[in-house]
Amino acid sequence: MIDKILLVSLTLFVISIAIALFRIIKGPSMPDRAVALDMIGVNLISMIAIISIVLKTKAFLEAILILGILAFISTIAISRYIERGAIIEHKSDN
Amino acid sequence: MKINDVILRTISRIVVFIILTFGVYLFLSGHNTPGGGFIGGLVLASAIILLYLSTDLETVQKSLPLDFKYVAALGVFLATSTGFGSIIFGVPFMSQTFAYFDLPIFGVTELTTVTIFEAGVALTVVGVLVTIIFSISEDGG
Amino acid sequence: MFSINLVILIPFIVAALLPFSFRRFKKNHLGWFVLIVPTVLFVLLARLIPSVADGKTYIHTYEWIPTLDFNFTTYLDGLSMIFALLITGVGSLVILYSIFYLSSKESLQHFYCYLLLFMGAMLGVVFSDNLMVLYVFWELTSVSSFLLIAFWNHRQGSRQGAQKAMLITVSGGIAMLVGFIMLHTMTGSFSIREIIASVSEISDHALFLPAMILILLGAFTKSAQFPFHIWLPDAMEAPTPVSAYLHSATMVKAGIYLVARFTPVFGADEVWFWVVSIVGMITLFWGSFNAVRQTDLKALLAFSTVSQLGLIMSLLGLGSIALQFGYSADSVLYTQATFAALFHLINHSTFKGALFMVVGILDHELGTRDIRRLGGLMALMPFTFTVALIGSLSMAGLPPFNGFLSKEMFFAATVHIMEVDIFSLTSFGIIFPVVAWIASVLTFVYCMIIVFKVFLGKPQPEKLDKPIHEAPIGMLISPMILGALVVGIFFFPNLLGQYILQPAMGSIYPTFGDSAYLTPKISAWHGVKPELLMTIGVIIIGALLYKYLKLWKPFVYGFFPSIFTFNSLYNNLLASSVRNSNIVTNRYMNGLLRHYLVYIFVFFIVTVGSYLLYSRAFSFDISTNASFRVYEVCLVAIMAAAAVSMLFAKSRITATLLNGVLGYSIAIFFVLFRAPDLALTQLVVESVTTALFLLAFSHLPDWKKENLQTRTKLINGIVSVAVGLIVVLIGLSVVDFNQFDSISSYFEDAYELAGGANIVNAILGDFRGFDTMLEVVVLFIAGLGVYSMIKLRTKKEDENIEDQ
Amino acid sequence: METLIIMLIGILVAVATYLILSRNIIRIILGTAVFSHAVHLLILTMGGLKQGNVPLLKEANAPYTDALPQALILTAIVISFAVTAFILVLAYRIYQDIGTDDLDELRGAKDE
Amino acid sequence: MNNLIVLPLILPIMVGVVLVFLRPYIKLQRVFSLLTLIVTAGISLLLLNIVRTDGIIRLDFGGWEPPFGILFVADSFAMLLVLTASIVTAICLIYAFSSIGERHEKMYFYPFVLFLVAGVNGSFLTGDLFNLFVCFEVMLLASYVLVTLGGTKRQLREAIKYVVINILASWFFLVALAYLYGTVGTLNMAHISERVAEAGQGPLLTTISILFLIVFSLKAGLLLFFWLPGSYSVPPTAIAALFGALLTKVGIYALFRSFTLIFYHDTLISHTLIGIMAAITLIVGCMGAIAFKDVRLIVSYNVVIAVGFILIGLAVGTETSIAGSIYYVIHDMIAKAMLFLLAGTMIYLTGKSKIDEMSGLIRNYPLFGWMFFLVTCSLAGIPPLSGFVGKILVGQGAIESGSYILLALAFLSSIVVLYSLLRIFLNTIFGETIISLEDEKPMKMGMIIPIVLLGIAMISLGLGAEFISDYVTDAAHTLANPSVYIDAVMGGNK
Amino acid sequence: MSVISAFGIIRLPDVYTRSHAATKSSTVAVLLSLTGAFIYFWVSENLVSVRLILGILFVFLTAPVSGHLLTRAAYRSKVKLTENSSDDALKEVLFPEDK
Repeated sequence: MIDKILLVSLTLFVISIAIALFRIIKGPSMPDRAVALDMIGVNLISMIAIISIVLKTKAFLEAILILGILAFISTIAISRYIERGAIIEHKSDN
Repeated sequence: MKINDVILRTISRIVVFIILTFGVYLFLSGHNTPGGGFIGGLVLASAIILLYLSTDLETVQKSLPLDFKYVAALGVFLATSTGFGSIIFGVPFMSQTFAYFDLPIFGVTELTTVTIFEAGVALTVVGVLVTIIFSISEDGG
Repeated sequence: MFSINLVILIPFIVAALLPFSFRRFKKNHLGWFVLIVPTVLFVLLARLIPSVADGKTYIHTYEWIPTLDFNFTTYLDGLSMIFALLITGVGSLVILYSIFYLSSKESLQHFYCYLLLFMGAMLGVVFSDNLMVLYVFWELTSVSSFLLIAFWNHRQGSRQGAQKAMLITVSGGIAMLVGFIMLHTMTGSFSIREIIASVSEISDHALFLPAMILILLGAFTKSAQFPFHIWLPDAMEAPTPVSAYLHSATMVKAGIYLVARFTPVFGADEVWFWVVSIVGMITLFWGSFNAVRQTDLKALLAFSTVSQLGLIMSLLGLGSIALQFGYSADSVLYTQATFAALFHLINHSTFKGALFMVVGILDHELGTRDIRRLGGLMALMPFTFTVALIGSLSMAGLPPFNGFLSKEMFFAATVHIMEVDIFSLTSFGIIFPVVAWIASVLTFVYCMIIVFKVFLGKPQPEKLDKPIHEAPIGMLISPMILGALVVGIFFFPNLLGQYILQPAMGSIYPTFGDSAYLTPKISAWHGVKPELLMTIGVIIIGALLYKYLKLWKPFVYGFFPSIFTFNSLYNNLLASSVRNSNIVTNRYMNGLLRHYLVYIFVFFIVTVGSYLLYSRAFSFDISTNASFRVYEVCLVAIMAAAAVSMLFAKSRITATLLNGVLGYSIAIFFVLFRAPDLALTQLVVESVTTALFLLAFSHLPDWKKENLQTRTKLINGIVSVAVGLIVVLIGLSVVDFNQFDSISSYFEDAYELAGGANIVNAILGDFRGFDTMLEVVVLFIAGLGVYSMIKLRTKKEDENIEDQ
Repeated sequence: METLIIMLIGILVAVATYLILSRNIIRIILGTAVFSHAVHLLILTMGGLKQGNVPLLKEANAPYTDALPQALILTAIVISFAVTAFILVLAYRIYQDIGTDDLDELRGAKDE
Repeated sequence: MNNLIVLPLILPIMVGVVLVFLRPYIKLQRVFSLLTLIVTAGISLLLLNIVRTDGIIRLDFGGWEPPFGILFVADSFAMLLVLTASIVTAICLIYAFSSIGERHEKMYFYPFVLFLVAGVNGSFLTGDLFNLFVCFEVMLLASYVLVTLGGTKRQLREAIKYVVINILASWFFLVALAYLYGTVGTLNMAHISERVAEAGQGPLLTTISILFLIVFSLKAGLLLFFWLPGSYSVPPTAIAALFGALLTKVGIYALFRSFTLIFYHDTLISHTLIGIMAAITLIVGCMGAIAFKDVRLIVSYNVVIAVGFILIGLAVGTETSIAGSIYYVIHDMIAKAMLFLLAGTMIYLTGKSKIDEMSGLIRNYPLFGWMFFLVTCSLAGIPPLSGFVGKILVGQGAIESGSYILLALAFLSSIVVLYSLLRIFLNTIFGETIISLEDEKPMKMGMIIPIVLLGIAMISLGLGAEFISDYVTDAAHTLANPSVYIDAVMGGNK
Repeated sequence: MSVISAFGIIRLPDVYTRSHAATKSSTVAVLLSLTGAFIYFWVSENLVSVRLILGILFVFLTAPVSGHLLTRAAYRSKVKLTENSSDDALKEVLFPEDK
């Protein structure tokens, strides 16, 4: 039972990633894509969580945390880029 | 055009410390669970990058007055010299040793020369990553 | 004990000292100092003549590279003695001559250094028993002659001539080297003596013929045989002492030496006989034919040298037929051709040396060598004229000069050869005396040109830049000595025959027993025989032809416009190869990275793909695969979609993000495939890479739409699909190939071995820690490299020189 | 599963090849990046998929999956990262100094 | 076990890292880097002699026995190359002292050179296929940096091509490696060889071997040399000389190693292919060498020719021809370094790079001119200079095995080499001088000394071929009999 | 517990149509599934995973921030790129800017 549910949920996550991917490809605007990427990252976190349940291992818990961190950092980076063109800036620019 | 980054900065301050802790944890636990010097280094580096992102170049430079090239060089030096050490002891190059110690607080702890090696790796990764990013952004200014 | 090796080395040693010590001598004394070397050597060698004449040989070996059987073995026998005497003897005279010829303003230390180098190399060639050492010296003669010819290297002509000589002789040398190596493969030895001893075993070998041809190529190029003779006239750009030395007595004779030396090895073969004699004959004719048309005296002499060398060569070829018959009373008759060759060799050195020196005197004193500007010098330069007359008449084959003797023997040999009934000589043999006779007629004509046009007739001082006057006595000494020899040999030929030629014959025909039988008595008069009639014919027809030169010369030579000469062939070959190479190379090395990559991919597709199909290496079995789930298929589909859509991404950010998606999805696969460390690393690295891309983007332009032609797109598409396909095919086959277990089960004891529970990390940190260490180094280099690439910029002024 | 992944690798390689054959530097760099992804997957696949547990001795029981390819990939990832970083900066410098990101304009002066 | 083996790799790396800290002290950097290379050369000489007396030695890193750990294997072939590489690099460094300029020196020029050497030495020594990849990368990254160091437009332009092609080659390397691991499940070269022998080199393994052939050919410049002429002609002279001497040799080494140790069973396909590739390389290289007037390009194409020549020794595949190739590799490293230094100096002295724009240098710089003549003769294989022994042995091997076409091409190529270099020599060194006394740049001692040193090395290598012939014979023997190597690696711990 | 997580996930696809909402809902999904995993390990292996708690905390902390940043970025970039076809939700953001 649980296995089935996990499987279904995994599939659903994959589908949502696919939709997000469609958004990235299609656009139409840059923020759309960024949002979609962010979403993919977040979906991946869930997927890893579920997979580690499936595989019955704790080995991937670090990955979850890292993915969380990175999703955050890359989202910031991308938004910075969209916003300002450069992702790290000098004080003097301001 | 000044962009108000208060939210970001506030949250970064907390997050950076989480990341740093996590990085150190990854680095230390690498021998038995996923992690290790390389990933640890990467995570540490990303913490620093987050600092750069949330503030600006000069601020970080002020708070972290390090030349990261030297950090990287130090890392490489550490990594190679653990190998080199074994030459002095007359065992094959890169021989690693390990021993278990029963330390009061941590329980049975393993101390290995690999840790030094991994520390070297981590330092290099941090140093190189920051150097690269720093050079590009500094130049682009 | 006296060692021949030393004889070879002395010139080299002195040559090496010269550049350092020349300042100690007052400039003009340098030549005197150098003169000691060949003279001493000559005397040393001459002292050995009697013992060599008794059939004694001297062998000395110094080890050079014994592992490879390259040993510095010298071998002094009759044959090498002749050449060594010529080299040192003529060498002394030439140096003596050059002391007066070259002004002390020239860089004499260089000149003498090259000359000694050359002399040493020549001695090395004739004394070496080891083929490789012989080759060493052989190439050294090419190099040193290159330097000598290019001595006046500020002249365009000198450089061209030197280049031509070097290219042709070195090419020949390389061919010869291959021949030597083949000989070594056949016999297992580099020693000429040993090869000669084992000749019976190799004559059926498949390599025998190629080796012979290749060695002959070497000999022919060096001896300026047709069609390789073209370098010799151009080499006349050298200072005259050099021409006198190189082109009368030494360098060009190296080829002759080689042919003579190898006659015992190859001589019994039909091909050898035909090739050597026919090439010699053609050269003989072609050289004399061209000599007549020359107006530059030196060029005339050059072609005459070519012609005379052809003569000697063909004689050697004719003489080799004796080996067909083995030793018998009949065959001795044929060895006379060889004898004549050796005899003429010496004679040629004497009279040609003299003639070159005479031309040098003219050039030096009058400033020109153009026949059309000279004339009537007889009265004004009596000594020069005498020497020239002796030389020319000897060359023309008139008594009482030594040329007459050898020319007679030459005619005799060609007549004898007609009577041999092997090699279908009965039907073709007639060509030898005919060609020989025609060539001799032409030889007679150009000899007359030298004598009459230059020295007789009206003086033409108005065409000269300098007043006509006799040369200083020092300059005349050498040619006069040679002239005296020309006459002397005519009167006492048998002295030469007995002491010098006879032992040499013994070396050429080692199987023929006592060499005394091989040595005929040379006499000026031996009754009215065909050869005498031929000589008389030569004189009569030659005289007639000379008289009516103006009538037939333009007519005959008009048939041969210079376009069709080998010379222009050579020039065109070089020029067109340069041009075509340029076109071809520029065509494919066009600086377009895409093209290079296409070449590489296509090569990959062609080799790997075709082999894959040809060998049926492809095998495929799905049953061994691990199972898969629906969501995994979906993931694969997502990745594929992401990848493909990267191709059509409108903006770089989209593409980069898609790349990020790819990276993240791969991380998921790593998770699925139970690789936690990988997943972690992949995630972080992917993010950092994406960040880097974004960082760099802020400094890069947004990308333009690629305006590729459909054809380009098509090619790209086909190439990429093919590459992908091949990777898939091999991959599937590899998965199906399940023969071995991986070594990694060993690492499962990681905790005991390395104290780590994380196998991957134990491998990284310990089992394969070395990789990790280097990987860190790689990373470090990249970081440092990025830093210095950004920081270090060229200043504008540096750019100018580099970037033109 | 292996077959599936190898197909995927094939697609990735084809895409990478196509990208590398472009004129734009960024596309080329992306191409190399995609290529590196494909290679990493390939190494993993060649080591065998899903044939054991996570290679962590304390957390799982034998049999373990082949750990060696994982270690190799880790090294390869780092190297590919280093290389990508370097070439990106190179592209950036080229644009700064020569002012183009189009390789057709980087042919170089022909000799003669 | 002998920890000395690792020193040729680790010493340059460690010193290189230390030099990063010594950035402002250029003098110190010079001394250190030169000293390192001299020490490395000394160590390799020592090792070479140990190998001769004791046979192949190996060092298992961390004490992990093969095939599990990584190991360095020192056989004569590897040590000879390491020795030559160290010496040549040291000499190029001396040249760099006076030519490279302070700005480069401050930008970590010396560390990069040391890393390059480390990568090269590592590639020669390693006995592990993946480690070979890593060593390649160390070398390549250092070379990427060195190509771009200075950042002139031409450098950047050619660097991108160089880098992209080499990255591609690296990924192909990994692809091939993955396949090989998938089939034989091991990475140690000797172990791979054992397993390949066990399985019989079937079609699949041969396919993989062709993949390796392509990969190493890309590095060696065998047929797929498109990156070579451009990238060799742009960097500063000392760097170009290093490249000319070292980079392709690593690929050549890898080709030799892999096709004599691992894939030696089915020689029909692979060696024929190598032969064809070598032949085409020779032809194309020859055309390139005479096609251009730019000295740097002529010289670069000469590298291509040499690669073709050396690989003919492998294609022929007899012990003699391999010995010849080894001689020739050593000779080529020295001669190419010298040639590049000469070409660079020529450009430095005249400020021009086309041969018809220069003339008469011998009047201004006689020693320089003679050195050029020396290298011309040596490369054309004129005895008794260094090129000659190798040439003869390769020819001998080709004759023994009846590969006459290769033989002909190999020997014809040396005529083209001679022609291409004579063209330079006659046009630039000989002839009327174009530099007046006032304009004459003084020849720096630091430039001419390394050239002369290389010249001396070249002469002594030719005359004293006997001194290395033991080593070369031993190296060729090991290559021709893979079991020697395998036994040394797999047969217990020494 | 897995039902809860599944519930969170099923919600996702149909919520996607509005781009900004995506962040919020997916965050919820993540939190739910992480909690699910946490509970799973707690129940099955009796292990309180610090890392998972940390992860939950982290996502909880950062998701709003990143959402905020993205929205603002969208806002700002829209200001710069005026003529861009976009859907309704974005048009609201497009009012005249002070610049």
